[in-house]
Amino acid sequence: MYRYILKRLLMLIPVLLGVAFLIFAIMDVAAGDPVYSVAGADATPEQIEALREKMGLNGSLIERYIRYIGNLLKGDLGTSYISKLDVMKVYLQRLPNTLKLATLTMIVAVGMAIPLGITAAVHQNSIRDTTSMVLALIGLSMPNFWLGLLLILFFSLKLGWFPTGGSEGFRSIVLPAITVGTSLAALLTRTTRSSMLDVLRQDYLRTARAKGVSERNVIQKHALRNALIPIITIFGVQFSNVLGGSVLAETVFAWPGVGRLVVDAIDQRDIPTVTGALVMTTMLVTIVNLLVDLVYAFVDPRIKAQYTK
Amino acid sequence: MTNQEANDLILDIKNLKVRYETQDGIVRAVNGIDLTLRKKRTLGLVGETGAGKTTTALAIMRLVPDPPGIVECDKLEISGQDILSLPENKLEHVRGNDISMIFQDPMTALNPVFTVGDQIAESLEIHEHLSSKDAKERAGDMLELVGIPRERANEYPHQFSGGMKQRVVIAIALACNPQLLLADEPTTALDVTIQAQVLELMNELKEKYDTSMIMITHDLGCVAEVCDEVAVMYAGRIVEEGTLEDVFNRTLHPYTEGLFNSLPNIKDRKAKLKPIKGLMPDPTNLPVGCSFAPRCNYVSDACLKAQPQLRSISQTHRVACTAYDNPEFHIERRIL
Amino acid sequence: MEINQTNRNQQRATKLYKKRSALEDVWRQLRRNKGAIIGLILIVVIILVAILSPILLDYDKDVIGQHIKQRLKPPSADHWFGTDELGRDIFSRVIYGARYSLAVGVVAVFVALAIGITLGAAAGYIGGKFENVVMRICDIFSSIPSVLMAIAVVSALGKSTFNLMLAVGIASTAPFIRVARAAVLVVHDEEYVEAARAIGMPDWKIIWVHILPNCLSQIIVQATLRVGSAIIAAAQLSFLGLGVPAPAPEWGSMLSAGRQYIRDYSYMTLFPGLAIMLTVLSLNMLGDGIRDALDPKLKR
Amino acid sequence: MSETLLDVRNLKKYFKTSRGLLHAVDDISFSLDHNKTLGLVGESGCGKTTTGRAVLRLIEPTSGEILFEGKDICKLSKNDMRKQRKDMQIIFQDPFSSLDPKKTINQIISEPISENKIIRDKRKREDRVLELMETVGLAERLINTYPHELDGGRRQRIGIARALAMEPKLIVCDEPVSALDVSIQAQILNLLKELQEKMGLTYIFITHDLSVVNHFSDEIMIMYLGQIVEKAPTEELFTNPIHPYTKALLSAIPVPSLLEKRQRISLKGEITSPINLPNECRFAPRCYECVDHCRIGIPPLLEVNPGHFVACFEHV
Repeated sequence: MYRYILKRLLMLIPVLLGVAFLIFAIMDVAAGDPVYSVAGADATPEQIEALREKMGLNGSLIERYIRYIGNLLKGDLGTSYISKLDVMKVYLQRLPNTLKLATLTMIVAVGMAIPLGITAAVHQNSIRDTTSMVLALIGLSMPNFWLGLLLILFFSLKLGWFPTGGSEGFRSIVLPAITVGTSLAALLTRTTRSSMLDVLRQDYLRTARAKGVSERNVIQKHALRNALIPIITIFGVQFSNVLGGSVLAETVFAWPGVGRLVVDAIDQRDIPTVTGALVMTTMLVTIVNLLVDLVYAFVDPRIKAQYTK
Repeated sequence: MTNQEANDLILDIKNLKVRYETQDGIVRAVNGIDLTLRKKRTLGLVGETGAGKTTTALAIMRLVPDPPGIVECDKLEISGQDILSLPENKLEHVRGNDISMIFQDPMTALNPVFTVGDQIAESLEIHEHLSSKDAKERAGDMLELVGIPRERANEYPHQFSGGMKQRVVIAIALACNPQLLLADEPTTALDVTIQAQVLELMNELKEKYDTSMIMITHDLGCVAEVCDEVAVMYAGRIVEEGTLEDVFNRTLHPYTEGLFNSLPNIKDRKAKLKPIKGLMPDPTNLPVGCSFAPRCNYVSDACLKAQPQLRSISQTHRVACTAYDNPEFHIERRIL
Repeated sequence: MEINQTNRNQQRATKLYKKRSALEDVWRQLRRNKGAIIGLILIVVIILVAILSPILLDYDKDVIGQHIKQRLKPPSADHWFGTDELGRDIFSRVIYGARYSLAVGVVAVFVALAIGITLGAAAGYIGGKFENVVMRICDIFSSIPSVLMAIAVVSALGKSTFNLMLAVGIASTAPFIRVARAAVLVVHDEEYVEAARAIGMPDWKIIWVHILPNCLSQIIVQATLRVGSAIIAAAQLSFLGLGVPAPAPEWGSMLSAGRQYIRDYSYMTLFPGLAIMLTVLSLNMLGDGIRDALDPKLKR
Repeated sequence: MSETLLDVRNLKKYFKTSRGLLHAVDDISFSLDHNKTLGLVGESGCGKTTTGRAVLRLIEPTSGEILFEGKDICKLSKNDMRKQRKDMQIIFQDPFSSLDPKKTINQIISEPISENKIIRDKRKREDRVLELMETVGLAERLINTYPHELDGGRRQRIGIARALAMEPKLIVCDEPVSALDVSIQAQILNLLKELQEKMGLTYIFITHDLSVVNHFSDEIMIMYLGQIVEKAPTEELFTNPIHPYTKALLSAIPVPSLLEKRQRISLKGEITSPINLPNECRFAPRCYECVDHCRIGIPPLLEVNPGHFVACFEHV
């Protein structure tokens, strides 16, 4: 097992390098040549060259990329064009807010979706099933930022229960979390239901019933553990989507997280900040994906056996 | 029937009917069958795909999925205990304890995420209220009984071959020493030599535990080896039943004859096979008369009009065929 | 039987016995599904509206023409959805906006589909190193959150409707690669593919004649559902100010504008959002319906 | 007429797996005359299916020669091989997965004809399809139905018609009846037999069911873990089996009759893994007659009676 984890960690390296290169290349196109805008209109060619060197913009794309990775390994993401602050510092300052939002969202979404999905599957075609499926469909079809606006409209402006934005206290996180979590909960409910329906058809449940296992245990013990396997596999992708969704929620609710950082930086064409934030976030996603894969291996002995061989 | 015989009665079914109400119509899987089975006896339930064999077994376990399955029955008793009127929680005490079932496909019959030891121990915990440690111990005993070293109790199903899995399934079924064992094509999915091993094992254990058994199969060879009595099913009805000798040596029903004639004769390799013509009837649209009439070589007008009832030919031998209205009638098959 | 024999010369057997196509089967299943039918009707109406809107409305006058005197009027008989901060009729703008959302959604998915199926099907059929490389690239793309990916692409290429389509398309390519590869892998092992090889059919033709038609249904379902998420993604970018440039009536940018007036003129945020939701909802209902109709396992 | 149609020499097929080399087919040689049937018998995992596929080059053999009418088909270019295929066809086990669900019966049966440009005219092609359908006993009205609308027996008939469409000389039948019900099984077996007589076909009949192969084949080849353990004319094999594995297989056949109670030889254990095999008789771990010298190497296939070959140290 340890060898497998080590192997997976090693396999992570080319993916991370690829991700970093992709983002770096895209942002390089986006940047154009920022030296002119920083140097001002009346700079001499010599001044511009000196500035280019100082900003680390000399050399080919590959050279700059290698330099960037070298700095990254030292924990240096460069300096913001606008605020002149250390990008890594700013990122780490914003990250806890985003993680707080993402974690709460995922916990609530999973806590709601799995019981709902199971009930819907067990009572297939009942009123409960239809209701949860219609709700899930609506949740899935609603753009999250619009949902955020509606939530502000009702719960902040009309009812005054929650603040319209900011990050003070628990009450300010509730609406952003619902905004990000609704589509996730909807998707998870649907996945749980279809996975459970699939498991409910399996022969081994018939074996369990023939053994005299009570219906409750057939569902909770025998079926659930098998149904969870495909749900875990989509978890990694969903974490990525939650981080994506929080970009919008953070904009709507002025939540000072990584998403806001990126959007503001793009507005200001602050390339080092955008590149740094994207690279770091993607690395986070990749590592979470690895963790999910490992959990997956522990839940499903068949996968575990493949790995330990 | 004497009192002694009545006490010996393990299974008593009267007029069992099962239908599945689906989008595409009502599938009439079982259409009024009676079955009785005495202690220590083994009944072979023979028929082809769609004859209603598995549904019959599921109905005995009260495991026909509802919806879409609807079960109607006049009487369903296991050792004199009425199973029909039992509520679900009482049924759980019967399943795995008084009646057990072995399923056709060992590849899918075991839960992939639990160890085989846990899966055997589970029924012991439920029915004999053993602690999990004692149950584990007994599960190990059961594994040894079916010829698997007890050390393998901590392994998962995917680590076992097909034959080994079927042994595990048998261990689960026999763990609580049931009075009646329903075996649904237990060897069909296995290789010939493994098939022989498993049949042998089942015969051995049946003797040892005085278990009565219903062996569901399409393989007449298997029946010859394991069963005392035989019931031949076609389109949800029993068309012929009797002792093993009755059905094999004094065959009465044209369908049974057709089954025998379809098999290659190992003694005479040049003999031409005489298959039954045509196909099984559509279970959503069964003919009014005898379901076998369209494929039967002896068909007459009377066969198309009414459903033939089972009639006794001897004390043990019964057949459902209108042709026997004529006392002269006999089928071609003769056993030397 | 005799009739058939005599008719042989006048009527070909293939004509004589009508074929019941697989499409008819799907349609029969679909018709039973209420949700799918509602979705289908809704999406047809929305598509018709999108096509007809330039005929019904004068773009310069009704859609982007400013009428400052009429600004910020709540819904009424004259302006069903009210007017915005520049006095433009929100109803007309929402109607016209369907063009943008549908176009972006469809084109983006088409981009993703074209790249995804080619790469995915090739990876599944060829296997080996090629498959490995494609799947690793796929890993790289899917570890970047798709909203961030689209943001990066738009900021690199500049704000325009076309770049928006491209950005959303690129960001949703990876799932198509996976779906196409998985579908091909399943079909690849089927015996009828082997049978086709046994009669001497070349590989490219096997993919075209046997493998793709059998994966098609799954791909259609994916595409339908993905158009919905592409529409949402496009609206998100526009909301962030990275999508279709003003003054075009894109639903996302209308919401972005309405946001500043949310306290007093909430109808401005209500209707464009409702339009997005209805469009996506109808696509999802249709996609679900097609999936259920194609998947015999879910049949009761 | 007894000229050799197929001559297989030292055929090997190894698969690379993560745990080592899998010896699916390990150095087998046999030949087959025109209009004869060779039964290929063994348990799952013995390599019989791989042999069938390799003979048709649907799987590329690792090494060996496959002489079809004296020509080594392994040496043919991809293009020439495609042309060669019309002489050698296959019927599959699973009548469900072997037919493309999106194609009508007409399309399925006419595909080999149009693909190999045998009949170019569409009308004539359709007549040929109808003719083939009649040959295999499919009603004309089914011409535009899809496979899923039909039962297993009829589907298997379509598979047979497809194989016959190019008038092949050799057909590999890979367990063609094991997925079917007994009464339908007999229908298909009779059909295959009739076709052989009528069209002079040569069959390789792959099965696990000895009673079927007894009825059907002229010669039987028993395989175990990728190798031939015994090969003999059918009569000879059934009356005078020599290899312990053959004896066990024969005794394990369930016979639907009460007239004879046979002594059953029961084998211990199960087929061992075909990966990283030790250099000993492959059957030794399960053999009830195994002695020390069975472990010294792989026994060669030797002729004990005319036409009767056995690979066993003890009995040769």
